[in-house]
Amino acid sequence: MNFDDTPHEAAFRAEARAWIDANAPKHLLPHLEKAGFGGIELGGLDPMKEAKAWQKKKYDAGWACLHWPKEYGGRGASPIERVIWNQEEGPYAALSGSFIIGHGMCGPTVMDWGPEEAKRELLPRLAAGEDIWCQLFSEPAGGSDLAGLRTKAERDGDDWVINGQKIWTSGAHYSQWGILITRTDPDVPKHKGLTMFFLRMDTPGVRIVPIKQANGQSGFNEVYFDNVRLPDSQRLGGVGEGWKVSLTTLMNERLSIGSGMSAGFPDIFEFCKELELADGTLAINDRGVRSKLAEWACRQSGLKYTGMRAISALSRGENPGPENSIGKLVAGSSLQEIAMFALDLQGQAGAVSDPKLAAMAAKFQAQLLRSPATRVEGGTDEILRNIIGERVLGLPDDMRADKGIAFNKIPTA
Amino acid sequence: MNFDDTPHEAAFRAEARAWIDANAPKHLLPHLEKAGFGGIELGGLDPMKEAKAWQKKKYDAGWACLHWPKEYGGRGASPIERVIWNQEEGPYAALSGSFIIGHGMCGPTVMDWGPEEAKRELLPRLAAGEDIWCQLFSEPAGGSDLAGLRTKAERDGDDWVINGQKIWTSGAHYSQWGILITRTDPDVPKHKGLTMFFLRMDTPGVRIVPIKQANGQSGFNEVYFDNVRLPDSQRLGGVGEGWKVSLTTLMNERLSIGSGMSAGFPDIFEFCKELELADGTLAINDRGVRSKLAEWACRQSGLKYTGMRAISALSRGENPGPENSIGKLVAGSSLQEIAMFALDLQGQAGAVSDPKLAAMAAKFQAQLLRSPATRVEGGTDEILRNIIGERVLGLPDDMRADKGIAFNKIPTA
Amino acid sequence: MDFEFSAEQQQLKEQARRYLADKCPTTAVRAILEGSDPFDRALWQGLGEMGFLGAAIPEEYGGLGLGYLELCVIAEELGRALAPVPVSSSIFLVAEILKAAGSEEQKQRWLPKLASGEVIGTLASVEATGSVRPSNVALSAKAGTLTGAKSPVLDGDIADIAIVLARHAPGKDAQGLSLYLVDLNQSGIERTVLDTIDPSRSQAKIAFKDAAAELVGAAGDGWRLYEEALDRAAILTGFEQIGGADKALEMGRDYALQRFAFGRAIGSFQAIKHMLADMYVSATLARSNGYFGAYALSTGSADLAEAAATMRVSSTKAFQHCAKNNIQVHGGMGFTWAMDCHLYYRRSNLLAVSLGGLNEWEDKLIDRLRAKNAA
Amino acid sequence: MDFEFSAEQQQLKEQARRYLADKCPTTAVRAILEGSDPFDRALWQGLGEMGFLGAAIPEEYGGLGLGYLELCVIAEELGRALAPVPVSSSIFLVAEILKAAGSEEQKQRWLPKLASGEVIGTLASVEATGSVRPSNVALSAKAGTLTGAKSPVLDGDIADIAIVLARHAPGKDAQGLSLYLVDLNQSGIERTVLDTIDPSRSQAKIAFKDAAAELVGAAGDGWRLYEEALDRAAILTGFEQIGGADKALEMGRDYALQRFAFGRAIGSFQAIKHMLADMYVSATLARSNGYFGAYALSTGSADLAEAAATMRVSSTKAFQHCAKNNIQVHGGMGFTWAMDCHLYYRRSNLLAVSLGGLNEWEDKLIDRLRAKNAA
Repeated sequence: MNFDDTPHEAAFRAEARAWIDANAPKHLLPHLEKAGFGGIELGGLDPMKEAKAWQKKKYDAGWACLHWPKEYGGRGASPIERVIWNQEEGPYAALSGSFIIGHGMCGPTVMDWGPEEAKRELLPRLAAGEDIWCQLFSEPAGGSDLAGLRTKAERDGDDWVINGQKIWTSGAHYSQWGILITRTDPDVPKHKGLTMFFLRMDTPGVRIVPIKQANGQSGFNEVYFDNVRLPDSQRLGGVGEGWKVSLTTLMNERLSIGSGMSAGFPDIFEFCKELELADGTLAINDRGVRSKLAEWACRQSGLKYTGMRAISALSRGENPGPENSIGKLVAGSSLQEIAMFALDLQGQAGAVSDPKLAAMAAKFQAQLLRSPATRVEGGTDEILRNIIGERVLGLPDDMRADKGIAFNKIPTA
Repeated sequence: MNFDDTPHEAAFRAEARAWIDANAPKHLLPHLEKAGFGGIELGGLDPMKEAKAWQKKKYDAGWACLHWPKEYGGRGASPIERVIWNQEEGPYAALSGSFIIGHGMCGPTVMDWGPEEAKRELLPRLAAGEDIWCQLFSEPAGGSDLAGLRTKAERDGDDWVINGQKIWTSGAHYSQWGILITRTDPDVPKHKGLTMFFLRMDTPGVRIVPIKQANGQSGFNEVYFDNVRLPDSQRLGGVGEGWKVSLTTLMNERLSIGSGMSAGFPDIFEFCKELELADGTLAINDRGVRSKLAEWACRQSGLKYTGMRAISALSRGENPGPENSIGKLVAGSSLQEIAMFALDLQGQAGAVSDPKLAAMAAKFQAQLLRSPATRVEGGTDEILRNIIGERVLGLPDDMRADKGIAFNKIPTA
Repeated sequence: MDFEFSAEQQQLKEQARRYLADKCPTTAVRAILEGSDPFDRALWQGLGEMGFLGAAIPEEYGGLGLGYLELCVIAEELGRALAPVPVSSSIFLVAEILKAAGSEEQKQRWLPKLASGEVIGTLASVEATGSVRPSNVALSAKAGTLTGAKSPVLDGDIADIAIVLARHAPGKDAQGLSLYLVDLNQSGIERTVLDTIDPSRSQAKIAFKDAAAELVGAAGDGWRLYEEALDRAAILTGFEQIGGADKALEMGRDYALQRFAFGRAIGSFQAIKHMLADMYVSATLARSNGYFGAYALSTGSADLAEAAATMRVSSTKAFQHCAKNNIQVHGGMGFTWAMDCHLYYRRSNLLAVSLGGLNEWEDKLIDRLRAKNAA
Repeated sequence: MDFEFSAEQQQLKEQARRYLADKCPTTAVRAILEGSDPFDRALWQGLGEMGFLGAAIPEEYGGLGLGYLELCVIAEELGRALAPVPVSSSIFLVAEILKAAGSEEQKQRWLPKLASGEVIGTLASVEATGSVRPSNVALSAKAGTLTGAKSPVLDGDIADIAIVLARHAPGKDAQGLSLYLVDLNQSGIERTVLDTIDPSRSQAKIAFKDAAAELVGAAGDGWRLYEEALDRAAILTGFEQIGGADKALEMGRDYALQRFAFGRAIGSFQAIKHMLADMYVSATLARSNGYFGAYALSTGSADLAEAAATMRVSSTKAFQHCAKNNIQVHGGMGFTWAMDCHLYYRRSNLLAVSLGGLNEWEDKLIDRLRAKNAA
């Protein structure tokens, strides 16, 4: 039970630290440390340009996509080395937000299922930050029920013709490539008729429409497919094997979502140390406030040390246990509770969302409006509880109304 | 929007009040006002004897089972008159705990479904408190799934032969009569093969075994049926109509359970006014305590005024809305939360359950150990949420694994 | 006992609902949220013409001369419709304060115009983050003028008059506070519109520089009048919150019936069903507490202060709970700008602080229960 | 980094689990709960013989000379088994205080007997309802004797020695408090067994009348030593709670798999499935916080006080949550005396107050986070 590196880990950490110290864009640090909801702001510099520059630098020095094989642009590093790198990269990692989906989900999927030629051509460009990838999975009719998707791909000679609509595609508007799951056979049960592809986002017939979110921002898109024609060589995995292929993506998504998420305690703690309550005492000295702070503090540290237990498992060469699945579930509701509580303590001023006027630069007001999405994206609270119940605790599946039924016979209203 | 009686209601109230003032067992009042969890204690007097005496007195004067027709021992009173009576009877109603099931559920069921002769003979005795009735419904294998019951009744000439086991039968050990639901046909779907009976509890082959509850008390029983023989004249409703008959009972049960339940606020409020916290302040002045008290106060008053809305509907001659279904759901978890919180405030002394030593005569310690049952008996929290979701909000049923399947083909493991 | 609104009051409620369904669909709320107009002028005018604004204002001052119960049912429908108009500021607060403490001249001058909607009023009390308390009211009143600033002031950008909580005597105590009526259309006033979490109700900072002002009520009575006004407004706003909570619950229920996943309506999943059941529970508790609030308000009961705090806590939690979980029931769709869920979420969180936060009202509730208990 | 117990520690844990499965099935817990014996003597003796009691006591004082991490894994298994023995009093508190502050003579005299189980110790601090604080410690120490009473004292009826928090100097402050070691088998002691919510761990009132006592640690250090002892005990007790929470979760999970209703295992209903998922979440958070507690305890980290409070709050809530909802998963069966659910429910609520209530530890946690933050 210790927090020390093994000698090998210590050597790796020292190497990473030295390289970062010598090469990182230190002039951006003050901005990166303030990064919160709603992307990064770099004092007028173009975040995408800075992100690509940092990624390319890392790539050139062998520090990009550490866990990928070298022939695809990675370093062939161990999982624990990747964790150490992340710890050392620290705030600079905030630059890489646009690459997470490509590096974390699309890349591994292409690596497992793509044709060798495409892998050798595309993966290094992805690792280097030259291309950005997106993941075309969710559909209006299939949110939690991903396999209920309806975008269809029909065979036409050596090609496939795609028609339909995707939604919640993060970064589609700045991506060069995407991976796409489609229905190729509606006459078989829903998980069996799916097929996966990869495609350039500027393929004719692809149309990208940003979604304005409830908080006014637009990080997601709708993507429409109107007779989009793809060669069969852009297929990932076999025809009808799309669900199996998508599990590679989703497994990698679950590994990244929620791990290391903050439950939001440090901000509310900071705020309560400053705010004076009605009776003139500081909020931090008020027992009503303290009781809530204590709960959030325990969730924050509980998530932190849960993450460390997972890292330790990696360090021992084991797979992390299922504990990490709790991250987003705990963090999502905590962030929302904290935002509401912080506004409450601010009284009528709590409604003001101007960062120049509101406490903590209106961080809590932004959090109030953003946190509902956290409880939904990448798996709703309810889906996560199902996953914990079924995969961790071994409870039986829900009863399925769609089990073994041809997709086009499943009730939809 | 007012709390005033109509002139007719006022006259009825005055009459009831005058009669109670002249006839109630006032010497028991100090004991009755302290009645809480675990039945009543009357300073050495026999509670059952006192209860029967009070009930007989009411019966003789026409104040028993007010809403029953006069020919069956009631008063033919309106629902609002019944409510007014209950308000006026006040603490004396605590004497009548043993009659609630008979008067509230068994009586109405027999009245709707029993043979006329039995009704004229048995119901007045029930109203007068001469007989006590119990309800033989729950079974080990069917808790929330009441219709999953297995106690079987087989036809033998003019008789029925009963074998099986009931559980959670409140008051079986002091009851003279019971109503019993059985399975008479296991080859049809579960709701269709049930038949209801009434029987004397001293019928040969009936064996009553008290259940020791988690809090050490025994208000409930297991009842075993070993070749118990009943004449067909003791059937309630048609063969195979038992589910329909039982709905009369359950509807009456739901009307009585939860309405007027206390969420437990007055006790914790009282306690917090006296208790000194670590920093020397009274608990009631502590904001952490206040925030919790405020929540419970709102639940308490919310339930109270929800009850008044229901009474108003009765007063207008309408059926109360579905609001009352929230009573037990809200009260059950509140009682448990309050008990835990009260122990917490007591610190290490919170574990002591001796009424002579513990704060508030160990009321919270008793509540801690009793409240888990409140969340289960007469419908678990989960069943109540299903009822609210389906019957109040109109949401679809859960998917049913047992729908349309012969009872003996339903999976049981 | 008749613990229910009368048939006439329910008819009025129906009438208000129909009127608002016609004149204030969510597209109208959205127009204010997204556009540059600070409020819906046509709706405001209509509400005045229909007599809804003046329901509880005596006929002699241009109102309908109905009572608080009528105003409660109207408030519920305004809340349900998220009406983007300054009713709470102008009617629940300013008209109420003038009714309670205004001079005969002030009433005659302003109440008819408030009732018709010709004049918009607002209450300006906040100067700092956190709860408003005597010690943090510094805006100073001297020789019939006010100097200082209030922020945020709900509807402060559109109001014609404000009642201002100001300090006429130096110090930090409540005795030094009075209420003043200020015509905001004068040169000593500067207003700055503020960004808020719910732009369907606009807010502003108002700076006063030697602005002419006249006393409302007696000097030194400001804090008491302010607190009493908050109690009445808590009940009326509570009905807005109940209306909003009910609508959010209905939206969630309707979506759960209509949206299919895994081959079945999502409302058949217990996770969703029970979430909606819990929303129903909190909405029902709030409504029942609200009925007692309405009763207390309409009868001037001694329990008014307790009823107000109970309802405030209960209805604030219920609306926040229902609005928040309505988004969750809707899943990703609930988080789009295009769906109306966020309108209710925004409003629920605005109303949760608009008369001071829950923590303040929890405190008041316990103080009041204790005072009653001691009495 | 290796934020996990070592293979050897996990073997020790397995060994303790097997031992307790054999010697302390729930029938043994029930025998104490229902019978007249105040604790399980045979088990106690066995734990001593196995070296479990003395795991963290140095070899020179008769222990195994392992460390806190070993004691943590043993504590977890004791909690899982609901062992009806005075480990927390005798080992987590008394042996720990003697290790930290006892004189060489006191250590030599008592630690070997505590390690073997020959002597049972307890800590006597409580005199009033509510939190223990310097101002409500009145039991007086004069000229080597104690006079006054402590109640409740966990294991006070069976203990041979007690460490008593007593006042050697008049007043209300912490400086007037010292710790004293008292042999309870002397004439100046009177004990009364108390009824409690969890009779599987007995408690007593102890009255002292001119009872001979010797100082532990320096005079005036009593309060500091007491608070430090509570911190260490909070981590060790926290492992008991984690063990209990895990077992309650497992019981609920197993029942949900095995019990059928409506033709399907009840664990396939989301209401039950999600309840169990939430139990898993709280148990996991508590375990992870517990690992940090174990790390801090074993390294004597500067974060020990923070880690102790974090774990106390987290593990108390987790065990209460899991034990409470385990009953709910079991439905009516969960409320029978015959099922074991109530044993865990009782113990969870006993442990929740046995070192002072959550409200006290929440306070400590925030104080400590703030101190660290300020440093």
